[in-house]
Amino acid sequence: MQEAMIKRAKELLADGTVNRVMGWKKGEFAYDTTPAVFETAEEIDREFVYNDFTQANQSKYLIKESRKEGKILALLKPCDTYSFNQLVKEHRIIRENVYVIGIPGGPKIDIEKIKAKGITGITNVKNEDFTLKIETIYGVETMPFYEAISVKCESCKSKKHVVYDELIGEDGDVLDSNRFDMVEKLENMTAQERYDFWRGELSRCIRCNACRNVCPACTCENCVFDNPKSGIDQKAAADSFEENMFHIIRAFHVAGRCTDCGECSRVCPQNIPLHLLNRKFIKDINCLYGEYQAGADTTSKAPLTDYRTDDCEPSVVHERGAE
Amino acid sequence: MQVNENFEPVIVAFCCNWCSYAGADLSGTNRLNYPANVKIIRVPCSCRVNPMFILRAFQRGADGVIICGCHPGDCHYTSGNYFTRRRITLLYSMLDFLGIERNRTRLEWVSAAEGAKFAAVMNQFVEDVKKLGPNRRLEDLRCRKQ
Amino acid sequence: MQRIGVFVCHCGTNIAATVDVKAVAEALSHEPGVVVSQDYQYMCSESGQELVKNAIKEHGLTGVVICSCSPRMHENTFRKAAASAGLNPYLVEIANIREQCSWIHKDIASATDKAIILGKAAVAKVHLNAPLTAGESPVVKRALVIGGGIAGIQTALDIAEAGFDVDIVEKEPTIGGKMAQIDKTFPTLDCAACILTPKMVEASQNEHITIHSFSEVSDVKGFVGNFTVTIKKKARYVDETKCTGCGLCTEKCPMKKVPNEFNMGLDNRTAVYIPFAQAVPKVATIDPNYCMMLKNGKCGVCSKVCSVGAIDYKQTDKFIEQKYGAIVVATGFNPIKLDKYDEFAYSCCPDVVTSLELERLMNAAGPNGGTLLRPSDKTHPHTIVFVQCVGSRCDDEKGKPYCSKICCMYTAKHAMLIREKYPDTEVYVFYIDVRTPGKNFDEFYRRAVEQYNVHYIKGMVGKVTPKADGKIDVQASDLLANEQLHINADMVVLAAAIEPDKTARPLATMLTTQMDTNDFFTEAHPKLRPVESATAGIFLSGACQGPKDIPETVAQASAAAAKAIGLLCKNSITCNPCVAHSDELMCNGCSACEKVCPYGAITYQDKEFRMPDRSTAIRRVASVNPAVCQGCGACTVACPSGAMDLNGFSNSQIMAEVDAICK
Amino acid sequence: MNKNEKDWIDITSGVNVRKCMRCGKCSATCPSYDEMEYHPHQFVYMVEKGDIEPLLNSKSLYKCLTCFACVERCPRGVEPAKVIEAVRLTAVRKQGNNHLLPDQIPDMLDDDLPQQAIVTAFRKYTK
Repeated sequence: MQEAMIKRAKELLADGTVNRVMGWKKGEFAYDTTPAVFETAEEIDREFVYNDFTQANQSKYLIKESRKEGKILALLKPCDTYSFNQLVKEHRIIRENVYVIGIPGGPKIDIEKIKAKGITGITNVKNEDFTLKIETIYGVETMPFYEAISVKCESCKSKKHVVYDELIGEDGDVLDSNRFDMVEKLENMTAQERYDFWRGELSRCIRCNACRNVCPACTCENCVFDNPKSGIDQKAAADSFEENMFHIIRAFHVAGRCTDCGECSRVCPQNIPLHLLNRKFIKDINCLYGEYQAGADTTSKAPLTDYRTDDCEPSVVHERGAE
Repeated sequence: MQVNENFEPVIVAFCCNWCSYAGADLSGTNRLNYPANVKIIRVPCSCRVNPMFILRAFQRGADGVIICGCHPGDCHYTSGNYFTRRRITLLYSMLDFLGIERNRTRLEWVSAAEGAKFAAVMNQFVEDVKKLGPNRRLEDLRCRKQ
Repeated sequence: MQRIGVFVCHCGTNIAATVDVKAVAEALSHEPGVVVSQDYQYMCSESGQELVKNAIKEHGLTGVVICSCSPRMHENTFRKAAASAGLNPYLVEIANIREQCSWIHKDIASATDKAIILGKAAVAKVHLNAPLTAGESPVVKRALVIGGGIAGIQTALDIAEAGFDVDIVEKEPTIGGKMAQIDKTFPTLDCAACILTPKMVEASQNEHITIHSFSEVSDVKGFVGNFTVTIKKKARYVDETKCTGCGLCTEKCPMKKVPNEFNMGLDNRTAVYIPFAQAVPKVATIDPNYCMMLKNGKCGVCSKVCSVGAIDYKQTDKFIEQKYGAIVVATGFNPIKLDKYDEFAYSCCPDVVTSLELERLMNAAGPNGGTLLRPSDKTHPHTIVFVQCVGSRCDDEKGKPYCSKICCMYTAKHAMLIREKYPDTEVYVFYIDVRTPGKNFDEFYRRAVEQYNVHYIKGMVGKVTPKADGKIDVQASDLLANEQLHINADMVVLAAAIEPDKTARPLATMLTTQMDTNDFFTEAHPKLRPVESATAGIFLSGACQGPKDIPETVAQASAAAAKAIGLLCKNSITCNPCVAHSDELMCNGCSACEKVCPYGAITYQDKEFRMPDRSTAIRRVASVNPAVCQGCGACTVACPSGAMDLNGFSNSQIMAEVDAICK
Repeated sequence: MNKNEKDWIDITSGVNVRKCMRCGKCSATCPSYDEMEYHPHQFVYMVEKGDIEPLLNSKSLYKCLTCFACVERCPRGVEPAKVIEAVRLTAVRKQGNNHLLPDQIPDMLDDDLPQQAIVTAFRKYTK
């Protein structure tokens, strides 16, 4: 797959369709991959990588890249195409300046899940018929592939590319995912249990802003939390309120726009399941206002900028589930 | 939980200028009592109420926040309260999801002619919040009153 | 540094009786930035305003807080006072310590505490107030009157008289409304048609008036001075410009069994029809529910007999769009349906009629040519019973809670006319109260009793039972004699409650005006602004605002016209400066604000910006048209970056209020 | 005027007699009107005034068929039949605890007697 991508990328560079390629770059170790922009075929040959660890959503980088001179090639996994579309819809990405190739997606694996098995000194990981051969400085270890699947891929919502100029590999379908199971489980707890759960999670927040910075929906020129004039600016979460405040407002600001790409939870150094907050909004929107998938298209009205005269009253949220 | 008989909650009420604020005025004109805990902030339309304001109120020591607007279909700005309804429904649902007590938040439609309803709503809301006691789950310790 | 003045009003004892105003002034004097804090008997009085003005000049105030009644009462008064003393009027804030404090609380200590907190919130807000300058927006010199009854006609005539163009939109094929159906008017007993039809003709001939009959308002956009209204001209299948109103088609139409709504269904009309002889415009209309040509393409008689070729079976609904500066609502009323009152046997007995039906039965142009006959067997009735308050003054589900106001008088009129014309007929009126507050009204009612010997009986009718012999048994109580009566009547006339026309509710939604629970339009102030709605530029005329008789309706119609003329006279009106504005440096150009704006006030443009790293970037940013924005603030919440804010109700101002209240 | 009795009737009937606007439709519709000394509207009015003694002593109490025509027709939702029933209850209770006893019932039973009548008999009929 990686070879096919490199081949096509070089062709497009050569025929002048694009002047840059957005992809992933090798890091020090095989599991260490970073989104990167390549300008020459040589760079691509040297550093381009696409493997089980290339999880990062590339869409957000295209906001800036699509505003530069010339066209850029973007290689988008199915989940990335939703984010891409959403950003096109919000006039953040200039569609004409991006050549999109849809590429097959995950499931990707998460190095943290391997490390969690107590495996250290990892130098390389190979997937051999859904068994991971983990090369370490101490020798080779193995573990089943499925045990290392990243959280965001575990509940994959779609294998379908919602936007592309061409495809490498096959297009898939929207999946029936189990992504709302955990939200539902929380909804069925008592208020005190929910409160305790979230205190336990959110109290670990160190306000590193990684969730915000990686989020393809958080693309404000100036975030309200960085703006002294907003009245809610804060650099560090000083107490429990600010931990809550930051995550409530952040989730609210992306409500109806979040494509559920799962990047927020992936990058959280404290492993806070932030995607549950976003999924709660998505679930509410789906049940109260009709199924809506942000990024599925570029024309539909977003749920929070739309209404129906017979929408439910807020009391419904107080009447359902556990107190 | 220990119930403090003398607990006087701080209630912030956001009222839209055209219906609910006028409804509040009418309940005053008709001398319909409701507790002094309720302090009203006038906004042009219920859709002006930013979730940030609600959280800010809880942060600074409010024990309950209520938003009042024109009845759906009667908005002075045609559609403002429809947006309010969606936004506030989702926000309240999120607060509930985080385990914040349900009865601390409310949205009510009160027209300019419903002075009696305004007073009744406020009486009920204050009573509900009193039962819950002080806001502890969404407070900012630095702002806690002595 | 801010220099803020606080002025606490006693409002006589309205505030001072439950709020310790001195303590409020004292407490607020210690708030940051407050340099003067005073209390006064009546702050809104000339001398109270003088006090404020002097303080502004003397202390060089940069902000003023008035603790007084609702800003809905006197915000403008104090803004004007501030402006006259050289302070920007938008640097004034009102703390509502009367309607929202002294009037609702009894305990002086807690009311005073609350008043102080409300004052503090206002001080905190005024710290952040910015001087605002109101823009201007032009006024379209044309008015729209919705409804072509006597209210709408009078309003249109008065506006036209002042030299402004005015359009009447009437949903029926002719203007005239309910008054056209009425036979005589109280308390003078002059003929309704004789006084109405000249006005109808005048309206049709006035060069400033355009009548859109058989039309409805389908959409309203815009705001005071600049409404854009879409009018749906329903297909009448007759070319209005060609039809001469000769009536030949109505004579020849073979479909003659259509219930005639003008005569309350008491006789029939043809499928192509002119509602009545004096209709304006006098143009035929084809009823598509009955016309055989339109239903199954077989007939076409009217088209053949029409000498001017006015019949057009292919006509469709047309939509016209027009701009107006002012809109007057005159949608009128209807009697309620009486089906649910089984005790009065209205649905099962043809000789039990409503008062409006009686008008038609007695009218010379009515089904019996003016002779009062029983609808069932066309015989002369010898005993007629009138029942008052049918569906009026009722508890929740049983009917309307209000008094319909006109029934007492028209019943006296009916009783009198019947006794005058048919002295052999006994007339009984069962009443709960006889309400006659109006010039010459009580005299009129007394004449019915004293001169015409109408039997007024205090008590309600309990049951009306049609009997096999065609008579009607009316069982009622006579509360004064304390006995139950049985009257062997020939006819029963029910004074049905009146209710607003059904089209009023959707119209109110389009106009963004408010209605009460009975669907009557709510006036801006029940005493001081009775003909204006709370929405600027929308005025109320006639029974759409509450039950009214003809003279009252005409008076209100002229008053509404005067208000509309006052608006149309202006070349421009001052806009509300409390509008949204976007901070371009923060705007993402995401279009969220544009999507929630009900006025389409937000547009986007690509602008070049110098970025912090000295590069330039072209960014899409929102800008708000202040003349179009009405200041609802929907955009400010839709905007995730906080680039959009609202003058006068900014994020920081509201949060300052929140902080002050929660402190 | 006996204030306690009036309050008692207000409570047991659940009727707000002040809602009456004196239209007399209850009496106009009453099938037992001619049998009564005091008519439905008078019951409402006299209870409102607290003039209850004459009602307690009047046979009119037992002429009300509880047909509820007055309740159905009253435009103000006053429910005169409930007022009459409350006055009747007051009268019954004043008669002391001399109601029928359960063991007296079997002798009186016949097959046509509805169950409800038996139950009602416990509180309505005295020895």
